[in-house]
Amino acid sequence: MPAMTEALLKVSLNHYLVLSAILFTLGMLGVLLRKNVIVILMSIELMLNAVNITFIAFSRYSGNIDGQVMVFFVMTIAAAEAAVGLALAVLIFKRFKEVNIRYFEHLRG
Amino acid sequence: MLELADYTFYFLAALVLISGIAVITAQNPIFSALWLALTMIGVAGIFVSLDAWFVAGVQLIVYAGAVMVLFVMVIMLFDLRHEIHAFSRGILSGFLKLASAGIVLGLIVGTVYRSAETVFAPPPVETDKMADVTKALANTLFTKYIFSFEVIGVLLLVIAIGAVTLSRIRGGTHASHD
Amino acid sequence: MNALFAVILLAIIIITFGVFLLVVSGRLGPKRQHSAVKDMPYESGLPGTDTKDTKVSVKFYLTAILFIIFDIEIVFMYPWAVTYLDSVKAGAGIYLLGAMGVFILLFVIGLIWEIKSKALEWD
Amino acid sequence: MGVDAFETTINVAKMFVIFLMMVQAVPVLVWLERRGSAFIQNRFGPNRVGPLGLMQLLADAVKFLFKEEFLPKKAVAFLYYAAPVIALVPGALALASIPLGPPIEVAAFEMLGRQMGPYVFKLQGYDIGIGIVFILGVSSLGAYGLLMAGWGSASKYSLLGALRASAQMISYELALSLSLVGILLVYGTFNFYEIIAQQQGPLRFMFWGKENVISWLPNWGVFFNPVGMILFAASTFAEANRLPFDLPEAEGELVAGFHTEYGGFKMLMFFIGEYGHMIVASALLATFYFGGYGIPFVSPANIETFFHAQGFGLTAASALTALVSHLALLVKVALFLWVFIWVRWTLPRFRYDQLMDLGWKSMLPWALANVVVTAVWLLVANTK
Repeated sequence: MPAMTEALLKVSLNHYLVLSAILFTLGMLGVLLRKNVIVILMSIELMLNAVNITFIAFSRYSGNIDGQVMVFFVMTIAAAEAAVGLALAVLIFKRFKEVNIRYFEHLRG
Repeated sequence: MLELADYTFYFLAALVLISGIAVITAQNPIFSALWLALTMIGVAGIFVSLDAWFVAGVQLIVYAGAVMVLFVMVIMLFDLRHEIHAFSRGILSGFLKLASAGIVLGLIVGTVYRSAETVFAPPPVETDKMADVTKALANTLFTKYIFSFEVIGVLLLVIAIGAVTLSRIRGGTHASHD
Repeated sequence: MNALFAVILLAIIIITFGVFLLVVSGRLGPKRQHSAVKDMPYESGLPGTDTKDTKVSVKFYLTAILFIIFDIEIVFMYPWAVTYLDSVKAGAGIYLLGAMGVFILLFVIGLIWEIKSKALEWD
Repeated sequence: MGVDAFETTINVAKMFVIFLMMVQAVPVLVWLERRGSAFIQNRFGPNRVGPLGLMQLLADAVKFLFKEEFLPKKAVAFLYYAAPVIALVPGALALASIPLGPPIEVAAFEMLGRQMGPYVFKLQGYDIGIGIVFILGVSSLGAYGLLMAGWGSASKYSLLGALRASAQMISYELALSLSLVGILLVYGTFNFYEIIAQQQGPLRFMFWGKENVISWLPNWGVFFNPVGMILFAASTFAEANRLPFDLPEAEGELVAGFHTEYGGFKMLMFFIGEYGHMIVASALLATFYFGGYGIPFVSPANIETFFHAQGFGLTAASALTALVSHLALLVKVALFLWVFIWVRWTLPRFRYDQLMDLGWKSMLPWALANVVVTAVWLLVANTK
């Protein structure tokens, strides 16, 4: 194996960042393309996870623990968001028997 | 020279990406949820490969164990077996969405490769030092971020009350009468 | 050998073993014979009705939501618990106890509210 | 690569051994359960096949193997078949991270003309610094097996059983993880080895900054955190879906709960997962509250010195120490497993609302009070 390829394959910070970028884009595509509210919520979780990978990777490579604390907080917020989001989705389903995102515009008042 | 840790990373990255793609392409939401659970487990593995053991454990407990179970339960409750309009339609808007996602990806990856030097990992943490990482995490959490920590407590209280209240709402302007 | 690799290896071993058992028991058994009655899901011998009509109490998902919230609060106690004894010995115990005391107070308020609002009532 | 082939081989072999240990323990446990039940109810139980009926389970396994495949109509085949495999995973992964004995030291030796060692082999699958957090995380994945089975088999009983089971599991997981905070406060570490090491010798505790010793009691966690022990034990019954908390498969109401539509080896795999839960719970109970692999008043170092004095070499003495300590753990685990079986015929099943009330309104507040009391007590005890 040429030394060049091997240097590229050796895992470094960049690998984690690129992985996180791809995962984030996947989440973004999910939000844009899907119509089911629950799947959209899941795609948001995907994006948050991608960000968490970045946090942890930077925390590891710079030797600073703050990134891990931040991930802790992000997880908390994500779980809270999922709880409320699913409660809303259940409400939507009770009224319209479907969880399509377009029914969310009726959620006024 | 590639080591075991490198192969482990590639295995986990493949796991995360494949299951991530499956999340957004699965027609049936329950498969989406199960694939997402697998993604979460893979991400926990990625955290471990970065020596963040405790955060990985929390990822398993909170994400894979709690949040995804909630998702799966809700989907089962609804019996969302057959979904006709899984994806939004429209060729132009679909193209635009794909293109914007591609641009975002390209921008991030381009920035990563143009700006960052290739940084290799500092030596990994020994097993018996792992407790120290958790303790350092705790010390940072309870000194530097103590205010955020208490605010999280308030937030969780609000969520607990809010979610229960939301699930109680019935009727309203668009209530179906059946 | 690092622990992460070991965990993945064990998981692969278990899954391989499970799939192997499935395949073997599928091969060894007698040939599958279909009949309308046999393929029906078991419903105590009564004629089966469509599963779409299964009504499931919304309590289940309410329990799951409350579980998420309390679970996170408990997870926050874990790093606190490991570092507490060290801090007590270093003389900072009061501070940590106070920090977690406020958090636990919020936890208790939430729990009392859920009990009072009958969100945990199963009848 | 710098990785020793011999060491790697042993470490990989350890995985297989630990997994096989769990799978092997299940027939023995099933036999114990049936004979024990029969003993408690004053009847015979399986006693025909082999001595004491010990071969009964082998016969059952062979019978299971030759069962006809069955898949209900409308079932989601992938989920239906994946669920029993997933059910195997959490128990085995958790068991492999519990130390089963002190590490074995192997002195340097020569093999095939090459100098090998010295090595230290730990008597566990992998040493994870965060021990208990890993186990909690892995066992919280147990809900997926149930939910997949319940959904995948497209049967009402299965779905209801799975939802009940997972709601019960997550409710009691709160009490379970909260009750462990107390013992973590006392020991201040996640690492199993350190927890076990702190439980050796006679009971030693601090009070007003002064150390007190009670020489006739072992230094076990149960004396520091009795309420936590009771809560932990009770919630493991619910986690393992055992009586009096076996609502998910309440025969009178739900036929067999989430595995109504399963038969043959697939059902046996659910059984293995369930008994794996019990084994892990017993091992954790022993590790946290009853000194783990430690023998009361005797430290592993003492045992090793004793074997040295008998004329054994380093490797042999170390291995014998590990064996003796492992037997101590085994006795404790067997005792707790017997309690699991015993309780089954002592307490009647709860009603579902009683079960949820117990979990949320009694055990959770008690566990919380336990945490607060332990924290305050530690503060008072260590202040001069």
